[in-house]
Amino acid sequence: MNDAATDGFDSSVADRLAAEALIVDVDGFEGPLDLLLSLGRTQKVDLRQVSVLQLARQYLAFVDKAKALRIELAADYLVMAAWLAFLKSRLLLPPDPAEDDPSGEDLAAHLAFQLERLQAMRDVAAKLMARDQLGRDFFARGVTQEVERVRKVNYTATLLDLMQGYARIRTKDEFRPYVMDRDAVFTMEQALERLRGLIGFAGAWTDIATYMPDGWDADPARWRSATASTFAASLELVKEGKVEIRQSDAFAPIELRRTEAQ
Amino acid sequence: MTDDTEFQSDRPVEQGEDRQSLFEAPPMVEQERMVEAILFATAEPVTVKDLNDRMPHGADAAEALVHLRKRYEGRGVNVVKVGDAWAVRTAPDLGFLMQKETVESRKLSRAAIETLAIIAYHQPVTRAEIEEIRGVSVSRGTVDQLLEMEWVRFGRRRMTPGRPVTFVVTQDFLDHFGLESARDLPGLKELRAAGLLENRPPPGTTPQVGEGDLDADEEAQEGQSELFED
Amino acid sequence: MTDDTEFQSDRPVEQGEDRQSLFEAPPMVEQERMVEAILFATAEPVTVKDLNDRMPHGADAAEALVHLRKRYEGRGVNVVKVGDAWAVRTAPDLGFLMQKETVESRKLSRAAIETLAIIAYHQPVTRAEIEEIRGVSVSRGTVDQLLEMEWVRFGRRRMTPGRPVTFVVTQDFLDHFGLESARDLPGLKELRAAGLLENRPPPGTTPQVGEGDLDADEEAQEGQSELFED
Repeated sequence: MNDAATDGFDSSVADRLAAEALIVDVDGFEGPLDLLLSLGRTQKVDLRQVSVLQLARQYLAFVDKAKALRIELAADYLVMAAWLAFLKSRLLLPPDPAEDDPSGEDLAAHLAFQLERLQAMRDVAAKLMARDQLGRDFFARGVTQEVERVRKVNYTATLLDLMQGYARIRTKDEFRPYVMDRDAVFTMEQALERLRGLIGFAGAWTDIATYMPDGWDADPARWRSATASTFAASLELVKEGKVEIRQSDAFAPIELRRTEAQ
Repeated sequence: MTDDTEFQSDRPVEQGEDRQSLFEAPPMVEQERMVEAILFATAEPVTVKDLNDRMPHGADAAEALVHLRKRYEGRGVNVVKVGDAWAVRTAPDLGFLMQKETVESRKLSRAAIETLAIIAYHQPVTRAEIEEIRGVSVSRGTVDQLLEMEWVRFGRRRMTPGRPVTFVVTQDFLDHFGLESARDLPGLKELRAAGLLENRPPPGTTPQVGEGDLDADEEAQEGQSELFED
Repeated sequence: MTDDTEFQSDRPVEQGEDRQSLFEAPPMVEQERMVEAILFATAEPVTVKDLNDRMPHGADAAEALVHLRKRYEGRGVNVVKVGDAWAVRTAPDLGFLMQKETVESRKLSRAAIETLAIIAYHQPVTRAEIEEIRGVSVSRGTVDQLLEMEWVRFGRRRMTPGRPVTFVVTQDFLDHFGLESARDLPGLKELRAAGLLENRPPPGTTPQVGEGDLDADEEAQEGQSELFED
């Protein structure tokens, strides 16, 4: 593709050069340096040996022609023209030993260097584009496999943690006989189980107290535990969307009913 | 084409030879390279017909595939048949390389450790029994976590009313803690000998209330707070 | 880890051995398979570091790559170096088989191609330097296009007045043109020998010559060395 591009460019430059006697196509050049390079190439010599003086004359003639044809020249073409006119005079006149400015030869050498460098860059650009290219001459893997990111939480515990944990529990037991003292606790799981069984019947608003387990009202501690767990369980059911809950006022009875299917 | 030349024997021999060499299939090793490149660069699996269509005239993709497949045997990628087409795929045993694991280490919560310890020391044990021993209700999440870590699994159901499930520790658990069996867990005596069973609780735990029943309330509170934690 | 065990010779031998075997790298032939699988799984070049990160502890991807590269020499796909990363690519001589896979690349303007070449050969290079070499101002769009294609990126700022940004070529650029490093750019040596990569300021420019020149020299050196780093 680039070969074609550069070739196309070359041929179009050749075309332009051929037609130049009549048409000054300034737009066809990428600036004064490009124009100078084209002019330099018509000298058909190595750019190192290019005659900058001749080049300056060619350029100035070109600019004069453009002016005669009333072609608007961009400012940088005119700047270059002025500089080349200056360079020309420097090259033609003997150097003034009193002056500290760079000699015409130095300036000319630098211009030649610039031209050679630009040409060199164009040559390597063509070489680069002529290389085998990915997706055109050689190819990458057609089907790729993404690396899957797996986030893993690794919980750690040492045997010491385990033993200390167990010791902690058993130490509590050291101080009292191993008894079932948990019978004063009505767990939320128990309350939830109980509520789930009964809630189907609660079509109308019913006081939460009616769901308390039987026989737990004798002991205040048990009653307290049962109240707390039943309340927590009913909240859980509200969260699940199974029941609605309301309380008209602080300390007023808490009522619930099952959510009607919609 | 080769058939043609055979039949038209009246043609000059040189021409026939010319045409033959013109259409001669590339050497098999070249064909193998071609199949290799096509399978590599194509997104979809490629059928033998497609391969032959894309390769120079006279090539035998099926044969090249046989060679290529053999060449990739035991390699990091293999030539595999997908339906009636062929593709290059990662060797199954190297799938783990396609995963990037980020591992986060977290300390197991106190509730989980205690629950785990109880299961280890008392297995098989029901949830109610765990709660009995810990003195607080065990949240669903705690047991789920231990199950998920595969340190605990369900044991046989207890033959008591309600047929509750029991929990036991797993081989993974034993491996993690470097135990031959749960029986190797140090007993109470050894815990005491190791200074782990002092009558003072380790720092940071609930202060011990001397007499039994008094701490029931506290326990209940602890249970509650745990109930609302997760 | 193994170092540890070597130094702490007072440890029981069995333990040291245990730990070593625990972290022993897989055999080189296995490592080669792993590198093969990883490189085949992705279209992007993978760095040696990434390879080592993904392979088991103790693996030496760099060595495995040497073997793998040799194994794929002359095959339909090759193991190629791209900057400091590695990739598998089809052999360039088989491009003709891949018409189907060919992606119509965006046509670059002449200005873009020249600008790209200047960046590649002169990197790190400022916009002003590109303009100085081309003799015209570089349009924003040209550089933007190259940045967008991810063939060039911003390099370090130049330590000269105004601290201008510099441009350098990317790994994608190397990958696209099949270059191991910027050192392998075609004709680079000749250009350097001819002095055409020097940053030669126009004679008699500017009163700030002294400092400016020194800086420029340093920069040029830095640029060169960067080109040679890889």
